[in-house]
Amino acid sequence: MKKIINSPEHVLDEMLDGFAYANAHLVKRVTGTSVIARKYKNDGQVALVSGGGSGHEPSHAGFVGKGMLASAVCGEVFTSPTPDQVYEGIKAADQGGGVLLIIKNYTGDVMNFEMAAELAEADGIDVAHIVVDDDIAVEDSSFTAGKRGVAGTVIMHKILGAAAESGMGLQELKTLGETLVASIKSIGVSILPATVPAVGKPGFELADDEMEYGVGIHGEPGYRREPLKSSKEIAEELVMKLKDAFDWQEGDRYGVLVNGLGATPLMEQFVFMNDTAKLLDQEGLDIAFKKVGSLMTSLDMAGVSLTLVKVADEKWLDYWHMPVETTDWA
Amino acid sequence: MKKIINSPEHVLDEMLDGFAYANAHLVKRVTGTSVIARKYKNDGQVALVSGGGSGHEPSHAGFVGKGMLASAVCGEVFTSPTPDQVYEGIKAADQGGGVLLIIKNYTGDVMNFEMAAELAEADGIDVAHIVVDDDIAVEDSSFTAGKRGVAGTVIMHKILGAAAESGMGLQELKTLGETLVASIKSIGVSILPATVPAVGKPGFELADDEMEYGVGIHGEPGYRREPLKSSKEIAEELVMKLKDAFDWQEGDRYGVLVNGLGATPLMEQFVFMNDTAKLLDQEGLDIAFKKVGSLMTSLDMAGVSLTLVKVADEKWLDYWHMPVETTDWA
Amino acid sequence: MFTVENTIELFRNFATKVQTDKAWLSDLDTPIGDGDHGTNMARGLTEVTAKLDAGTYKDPGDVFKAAAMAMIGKTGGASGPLYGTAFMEMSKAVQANPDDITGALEAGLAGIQKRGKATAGEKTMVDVWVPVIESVKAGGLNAEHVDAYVEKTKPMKATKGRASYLGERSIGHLDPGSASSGLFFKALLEGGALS
Amino acid sequence: MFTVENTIELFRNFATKVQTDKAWLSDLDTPIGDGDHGTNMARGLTEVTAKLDAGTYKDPGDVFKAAAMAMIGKTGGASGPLYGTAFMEMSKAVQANPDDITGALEAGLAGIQKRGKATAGEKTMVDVWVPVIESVKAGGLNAEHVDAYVEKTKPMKATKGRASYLGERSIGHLDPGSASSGLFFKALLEGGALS
Ligand SMILES: Nc1ncnc2c1ncn2[C@@H]1O[C@H](COP(=O)(O)OP(=O)(O)O)[C@@H](O)[C@H]1O
Ligand SMILES: Nc1ncnc2c1ncn2[C@@H]1O[C@H](COP(=O)(O)OP(=O)(O)O)[C@@H](O)[C@H]1O
Ligand SMILES: [Mg+2]
Ligand SMILES: [Mg+2]
Ligand SMILES: [Mg+2]
Ligand SMILES: [Mg+2]
Repeated sequence: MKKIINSPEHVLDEMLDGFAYANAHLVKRVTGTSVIARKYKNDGQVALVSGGGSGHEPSHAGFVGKGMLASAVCGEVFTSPTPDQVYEGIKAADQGGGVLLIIKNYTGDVMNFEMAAELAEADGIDVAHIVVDDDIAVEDSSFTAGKRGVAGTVIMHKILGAAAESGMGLQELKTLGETLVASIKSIGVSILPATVPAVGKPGFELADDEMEYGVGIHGEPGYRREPLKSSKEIAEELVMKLKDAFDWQEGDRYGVLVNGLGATPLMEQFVFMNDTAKLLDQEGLDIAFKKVGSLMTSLDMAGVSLTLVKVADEKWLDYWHMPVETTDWA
Repeated sequence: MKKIINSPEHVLDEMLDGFAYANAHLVKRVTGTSVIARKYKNDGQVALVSGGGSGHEPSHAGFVGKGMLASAVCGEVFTSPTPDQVYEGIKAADQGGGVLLIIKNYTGDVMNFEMAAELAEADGIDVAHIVVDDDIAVEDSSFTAGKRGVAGTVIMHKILGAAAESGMGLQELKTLGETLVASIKSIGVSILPATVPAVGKPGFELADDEMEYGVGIHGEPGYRREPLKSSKEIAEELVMKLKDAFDWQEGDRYGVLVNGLGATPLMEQFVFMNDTAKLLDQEGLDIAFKKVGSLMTSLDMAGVSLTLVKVADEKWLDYWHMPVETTDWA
Repeated sequence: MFTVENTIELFRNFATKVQTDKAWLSDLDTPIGDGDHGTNMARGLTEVTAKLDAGTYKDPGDVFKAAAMAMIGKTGGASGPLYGTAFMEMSKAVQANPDDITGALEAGLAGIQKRGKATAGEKTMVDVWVPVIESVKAGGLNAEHVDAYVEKTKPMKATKGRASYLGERSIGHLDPGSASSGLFFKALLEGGALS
Repeated sequence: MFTVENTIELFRNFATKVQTDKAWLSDLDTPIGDGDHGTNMARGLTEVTAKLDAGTYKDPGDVFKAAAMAMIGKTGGASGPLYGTAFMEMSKAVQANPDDITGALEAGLAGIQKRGKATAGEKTMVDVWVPVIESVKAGGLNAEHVDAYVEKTKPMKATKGRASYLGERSIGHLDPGSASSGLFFKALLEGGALS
């Protein structure tokens, strides 16, 4: 394992200290916790809290700040944070307007966040939650824990963050969040696996010429292995999967996010964006907003994911474009 | 070589198209060139132009926009752009107030940018230039081509960009730029080499447990190889090199940039920031601004670089904090 | 019956076993999960041990409660809330009646199922808790049984938890949470509570 | 003397050689540079060939000028401006006097030195141009000379260009730009200009 760290046990703590130090103008680490909270307050408004296992940086702490999250709760690497930590995150975030939890759909995350919500409600804080399950690599059936939450979560942070900043109430935000979740679908491809520091070896193996479609952001196995394909061919596979899932019509309006999984340079992400753009154009879709970057990563995994949002409401575009003050949303 | 591309020959072209597509709200690709120019104009003010070989994304195109660069000229991977391209970049950038070129100190870059400056001056455009040579890994002597330009270049973009946006004139900007260059020093460490698409294999080799201090952003060899060290030990080495170079006193005021070299996750960059922060604190330095991120990368190289800026003028801090509208400066 | 001593012993023994088999538990979690089950459980049980070292306990229910809080507070992942809820429910049951081991175990299982909504056959720790309770009821749980129940998760297809993402490909692997539950029940067997 | 035909032939031959040895040139550039010299030169000379295919030329100076513009416009890196400037200066010299090969080569070298500020012994292409010109003056350049001059850059320590960053460690490697200049002079030898 080649990593610039001191010891696997201290990675989380040291990362959080380093993050809080570097971004002290915007955020603080809540003492004794693994919570990053913004310094900005918008009194009386709903506060958004997200988080989950670490290793997905800049998610979620990089999106803490005015116009996005009020706090991020950072678990151990690839491991959901515990209820007491989430509870601390909720308390740090609360501005008196209630708190909306944005949870990625993993058994552990859902259980830990829900337990925290119970604690916070017992404290008199209004808490609602949304479970993001945008990864269409896994079937959503009674035979699975449901679809996983991946890069689409960042879009939730941006749009809901802007809506909350603009004064939308908790129930309305939850409803908007549910509509959004239903409108966001993602799918990824991995060409190199990630290594969890505490494990010390890659989470799965891929031959030198192999890639795998549908791998999850914790290295969960995908749906097909193949010899490494060109960017164009990968874009075709992913766009066609999304087409099946959305069943779109010519002229439909979408937003698009190309997300790097950690070790994939921006150069490749832009090449992939270019191939994807051509396909979306061929499909006759109207692309209302676009974003490229390593936003929901998986440590040092190489690969990309593609997220599309079916834009159901003009207002979403305003929320998308509203300026923010965070450390990682440009 | 495992990359999400189509063919090495088309990487530059496709990357630029993908970049321009994704960021069409801020920038455009000048037709038929490898120039990314901002849409925003600040009439009569100085325009900044930078660039160089590609493979350092988000440098430099990601910093094109209001408050930073007016255009970026993107050469082939790790290869300086040609004079005609730089000339196109100058023309696209010019707002009538003259153009300042920010050149990283490589023989090829300096020659190509200077030839372009001559072409532009023949056209009646006022052109000045600054050569950035912040990499202290190489001695600056009559026996070298001089120190290399690395991550400190991004600090130049930010501070000079804000100064230009605020209306500073060309000569004054050049003077400020020269003072800045003399105040910025960087040094890096690589733990995994980069692979240039057209070459297809890593630019150098490192054993599974090896790292190398002082490697350049094109894989230029560094000054020492060692078994992989901890983040703390690496921070000690780099901070001590910088201490020697700056010869600082307790209480001196600095800005700090921890830069990821491409494949290194933010998690490791923050751990490294944390170790560096402790050392800078022990040295009694007053750290006025901080930044962490993969800003000046070297394709899929893993490693980090550390840049310090001795703050000579309070005004620099205002320039540092001035908001920008670019695709990659958050 | 549960006593303060045998309950403390139960958790210390469980902690030792998890520490010893930490790498094995994470390895089991690698092909069908995310490779952290050993790390998670070890982190949780280190905290349990620390709590036991620091506190004094007057009844076995308090020991279960301390273990529950430690597991909830430090484990993370899916296993933290599941074991935490199990021990919390067991704490209540033991407080009510320290003699009724079966009742306590049933309360623990109910907690797991309330939290995780899994039923038997979904390739989760439930698939060890259910037959273990049956054997205890029948008066004859032994280590071979425990191993056999853990082993029985191998041919199952996961339909809950992270392993469910693999569908058919989850078949042929032991369930990590079942394996750690197996360690818990062996610790229980080795203590005096069941005899 | 330079004629339109032998100058076109010179550049076509140079282009073929670079194409053939592209990987070798990049390999030379890997230990002491950034591994792109072959790619750079090939890109530049592909453009030179395209220009020659497309245009018609009435004097050899125009051929040199077209080659110069193509090299400057497409090569990039350090070698682009250096070869570009060399060919541009040669174009002027040849325009003035197509018979004076030595004068043209000296003009080319002067261009390289104006642009790159290197003198002999700094492990750059200058170390091939200088002795080649001496041999031409002495009336006896041949392929073995060219190879020998390229070879002589091996023990040199680089003090210009990217290789200078290696200091002592640049010793023991051929200079890539000298190698490509070697190909140029071999193409010159194989054409008729020198005879
Ligand atoms: N819904 C559930 N009900 C019961 N047990 C479950 C459920 N989901 C997961 N588990 C158990 O949790 C174990 C995984 O725990 P762990 O690896 O620590 O958490 P995570 O999956 O969050 O990484 C599985 O092996 C399984 O036994
Ligand atoms: N200052 C200089 N003067 C003359 N030749 C130089 C100088 N700097 C570099 N060169 C030549 O250029 C060659 C490298 O060219 P190339 O690899 O294409 O450019 P880059 O170094 O920009 O990647 C070197 O091998 C050397 O012969
Ligand atoms: Mg986990
Ligand atoms: Mg180069
Ligand atoms: Mg797990
Ligand atoms: Mg080179």
